[in-house]
Amino acid sequence: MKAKVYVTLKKSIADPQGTAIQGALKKIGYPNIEEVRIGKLIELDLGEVSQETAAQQVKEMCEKLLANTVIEDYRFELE
Amino acid sequence: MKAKVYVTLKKSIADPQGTAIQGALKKIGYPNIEEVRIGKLIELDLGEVSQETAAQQVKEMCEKLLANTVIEDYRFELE
Amino acid sequence: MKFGIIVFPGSNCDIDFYHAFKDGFGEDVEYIWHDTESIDEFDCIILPGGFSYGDYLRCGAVAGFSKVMESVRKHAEAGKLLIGVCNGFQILTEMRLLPGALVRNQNLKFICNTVGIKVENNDSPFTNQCEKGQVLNIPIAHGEGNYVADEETLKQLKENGQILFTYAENPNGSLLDIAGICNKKRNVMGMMPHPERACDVLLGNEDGRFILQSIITHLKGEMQNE
Amino acid sequence: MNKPYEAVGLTAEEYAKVVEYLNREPNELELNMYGVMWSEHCSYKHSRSLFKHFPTTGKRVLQGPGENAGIVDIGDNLAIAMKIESHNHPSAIEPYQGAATGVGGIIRDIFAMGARPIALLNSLRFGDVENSERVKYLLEGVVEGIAGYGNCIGIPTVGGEVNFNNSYNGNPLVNAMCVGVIEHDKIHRGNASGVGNSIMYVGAATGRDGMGGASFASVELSDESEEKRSAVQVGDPFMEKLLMEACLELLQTGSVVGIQDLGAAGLTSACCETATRGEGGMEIDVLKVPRREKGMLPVEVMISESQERMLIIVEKGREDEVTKIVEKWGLHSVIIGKVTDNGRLIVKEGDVVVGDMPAHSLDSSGAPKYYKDYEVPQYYRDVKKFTSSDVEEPTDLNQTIMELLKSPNIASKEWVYKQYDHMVRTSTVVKPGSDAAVLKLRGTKKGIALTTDCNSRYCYLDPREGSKIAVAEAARNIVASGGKPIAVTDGLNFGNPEKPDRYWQFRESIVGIGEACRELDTPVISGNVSLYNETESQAIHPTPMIGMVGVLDNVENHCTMAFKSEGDVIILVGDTKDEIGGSEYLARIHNLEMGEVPHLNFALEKKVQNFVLESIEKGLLESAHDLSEGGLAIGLAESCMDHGVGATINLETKLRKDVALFSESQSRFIITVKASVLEEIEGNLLREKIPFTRLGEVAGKELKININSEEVINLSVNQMEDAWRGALECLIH
Ligand SMILES: Nc1ncnc2c1ncn2[C@@H]1O[C@H](COP(=O)(O)OP(=O)(O)O)[C@@H](O)[C@H]1O
Ligand SMILES: [Mg+2]
Repeated sequence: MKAKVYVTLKKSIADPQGTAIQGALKKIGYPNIEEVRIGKLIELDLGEVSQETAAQQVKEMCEKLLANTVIEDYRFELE
Repeated sequence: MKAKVYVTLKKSIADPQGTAIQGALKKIGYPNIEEVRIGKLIELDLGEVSQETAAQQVKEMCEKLLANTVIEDYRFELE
Repeated sequence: MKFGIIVFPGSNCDIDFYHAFKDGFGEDVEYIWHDTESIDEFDCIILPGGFSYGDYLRCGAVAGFSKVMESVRKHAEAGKLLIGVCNGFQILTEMRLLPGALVRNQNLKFICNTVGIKVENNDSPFTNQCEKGQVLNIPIAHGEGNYVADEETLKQLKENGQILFTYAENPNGSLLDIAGICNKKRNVMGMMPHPERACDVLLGNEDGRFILQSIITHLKGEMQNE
Repeated sequence: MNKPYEAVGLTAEEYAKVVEYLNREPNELELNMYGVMWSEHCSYKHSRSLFKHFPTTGKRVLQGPGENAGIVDIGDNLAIAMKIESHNHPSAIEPYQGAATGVGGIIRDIFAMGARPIALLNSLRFGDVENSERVKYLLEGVVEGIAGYGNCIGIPTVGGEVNFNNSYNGNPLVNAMCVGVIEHDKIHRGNASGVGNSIMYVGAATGRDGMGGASFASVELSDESEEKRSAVQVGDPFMEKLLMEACLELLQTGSVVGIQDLGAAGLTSACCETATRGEGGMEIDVLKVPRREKGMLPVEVMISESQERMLIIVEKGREDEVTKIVEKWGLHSVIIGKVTDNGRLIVKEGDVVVGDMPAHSLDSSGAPKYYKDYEVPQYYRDVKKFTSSDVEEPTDLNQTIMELLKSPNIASKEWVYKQYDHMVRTSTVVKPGSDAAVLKLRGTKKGIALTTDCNSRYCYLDPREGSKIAVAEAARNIVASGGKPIAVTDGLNFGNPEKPDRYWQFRESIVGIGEACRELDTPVISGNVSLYNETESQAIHPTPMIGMVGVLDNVENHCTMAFKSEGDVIILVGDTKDEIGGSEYLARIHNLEMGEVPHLNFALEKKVQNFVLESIEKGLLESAHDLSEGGLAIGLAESCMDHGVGATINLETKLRKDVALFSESQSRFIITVKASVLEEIEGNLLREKIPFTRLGEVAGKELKININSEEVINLSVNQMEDAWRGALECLIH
């Protein structure tokens, strides 16, 4: 079972990385860009586990380690 | 138009961050994890542009700035 | 002989290089602001360390788009000397003026320390005052200095003698222990360690002088040949 | 309950005072502004009355407390600006960003004075790192945050301290210090004066982040704190670098009347403080303030603590000069208001006045001021019931030393400072790892020495004596490096001042610092107070961190702690007494936090410091190291390990062996000299009537210590070094 976890900064939290990249994109010729936010994509190979176990494990891992829930949100997909 | 860009390290390139997280996950009780790879998720708000322009712009941005194609692959979705 | 140091808004080793050349060797050196157009008067261009544009996405990724960098590319294509140290090395790989890429240190930490680097090839404008095999103690200070490249590139680097410096003890996971390389034409050099930090007796280390002296010697020789 | 003033952290009496100032009930915006400004963090309402104990003037002091940073003269038209600041509560919630923004804030304080920041230090306290995963997480995050910010902006982090004690389990301390250099005639202040001058805003856009951070710093931490997550601010070091360069360039133009960073309480504090200092008033329009988020209310704009913003008061008509420089650095500036002469802070939203207050009433000059009751806590008497005979002497003292070297408090902090770029700007002459850092000042022969110090165990056992020792120890570190101590910035970290025992600790500590600074002629030129550092179960040990600067007239004369060459003679300057109370030895080996703290005698302290400093200046010493945690044995081991050389020591003493080795008696240094100058040195010591002992010499690859002709210690330097250098990293991984 594989999982893709998407970790993004909470909306209320400033994202200087995103802002800086927006600035850079504007400079190289994309003035239309209105917002850029940077997040993480974490790909996990969970080995041989059931869909159910996987879902539960990934949720736990996100809460404990993969996302910093003080400032980040997460969601994930299993496949 | 919004875009989600996923930038991942090429398979041939070592991913120390992924390895470290795998180690940490094992330590906190997930010995089954076989692999972890860390990538970037870049969310762009492109403003009012056509699907076509958007697709072309995002591809260009990836090639020029968002990914380093020497070591990274990218893909994106528009919505 | 004139040295030019490119200053991006987030450069912070620009002054270190400036003083290394000026106070340490009495050379003629100037800062070049990143939106400058012409750099014809300079014999050697330095891309200093720092965080050129914040380095948020990837180190050195944005700097290549600065106005001055078109001229810098031409300068290099004309065979003149171009040196990137630390962030400068990252910029050179991002601009494809040097092969490979620099990724996060293996231990995922920023490392500031003085390390031994071995001179692998002393037949270059940057190492001619060193002995082959000589170990120089040079400071490093980087979070992303882990050199990677594909097999083919590594093979080429080796075959062409483009590997100038390797770490005596690999601090960051670099493939083949690579600390510094040059291009095939031997006029563009990138290295993660900071020779400009080791040019002052008061700071307790002058090993960097071997590298700066090499560059100066090379340029002097070129000028005599002209 | 649920009174509107309670929601912003004010009491009924304080609210009444607001009504008195306004002659009416405040509206919500005004109430919130008073709430943040009258928090402990901004108003120092519990601490101000105690500051009179500090000496704050002196012939070198160009700017004492009250501005963004203090400034001391070092001669040749040069001066040093410095300040320390806490970011404890933010770091407890989100260690990386909490620490990073702490660094960002203190840097702004320095360049707001017109000084170029040249060095950073950090003073850190954590709980039980050996057993708590949370503590490890905090430590890693904090160190990375400090590194992430300081490295990016290109200011070397040259020193600091890290200490561990269970009292910090729920409440870590993160204090950051910044030091800048400035020419006398370039000093700027946070003044808004000159009617009609423009108020300009430069830097990052304002978002909803850090709402009420100042009042958040002024309550005890509880589970509820997790809910105040919007208080998390995110640092942008690149933006700060741009802001710093732009401001420093701006200040050269002469168009700037005043400048102030937007720190705690954001625009509110910047406006009312500059207006009060300028003895005028100010009118600003919140609609002009650049925003990151849509739909922000005036109150949100006024109290937001978004990072990397500055307020600049510009001479009328010269705004374009400012705009041009700011744009060169890729930033934007906007005019958000103007200076008036009616003494009022008027907040408008477009044409509508939404707030109107006497500017000074918000500021600390108008805020309430409390003299709290204090009471000597029972523990203070109990802990003194200890003599060294209460503990047994260890049978294997080699093992004891090894154990101490691995103690997180004594172990090398290399794992920490290797993550900090401590060499950028190529001015770091003595790098982290010795007693104090030494920096050269380019273009002069001068150098400065920098350190932070505080033994909080002493400060717990005896807040007054412990605080004196903190100052004396800082000075000793400066002296050991060859610097003459000249000024102090203090970071006062304590528990809830509304509890009489905590207030007693706080008061005692301030009195102690005051006395020591007077004795050692190191005035307090700036500082920071962080109270309410406690959780439901526990207050932190009182932790008054002392940041100190010293000056070297010729930086080539600096000194380090490392033993240099075989045959150098080792001398102990000062006297070892039966003083293991409060020692690291007692805590680590016998698991006791008890006893009288070592006695500090200022007359001796000054004599010893003068002697060491003069000897270094004359070039007589090969090395110098002050003795602190772990006493003589650890001091010797530390001096051996740096260059990997050994020492052979012969000690004659009436003390018990463990006491002789690990006592933490004050006013002691170990120095090494060439045999050729031994006579001169010993002659000077005798003449000055300073107690000293010739201990032995630098030799071999082992540390050998004989006490009364019996060999009690024989350890290979390599073995010690492995244990000491690797211990911290080992703990974390
Ligand atoms: N957090 C830190 N940041 C930078 N340097 C540090 C830090 N903690 C300790 N150091 C450095 O490690 C060395 C030893 O520190 P410490 O044991 O506190 O010294 P001392 O006992 O002499 O005050 C000093 O050079 C100090 O600056
Ligand atoms: Mg010391």
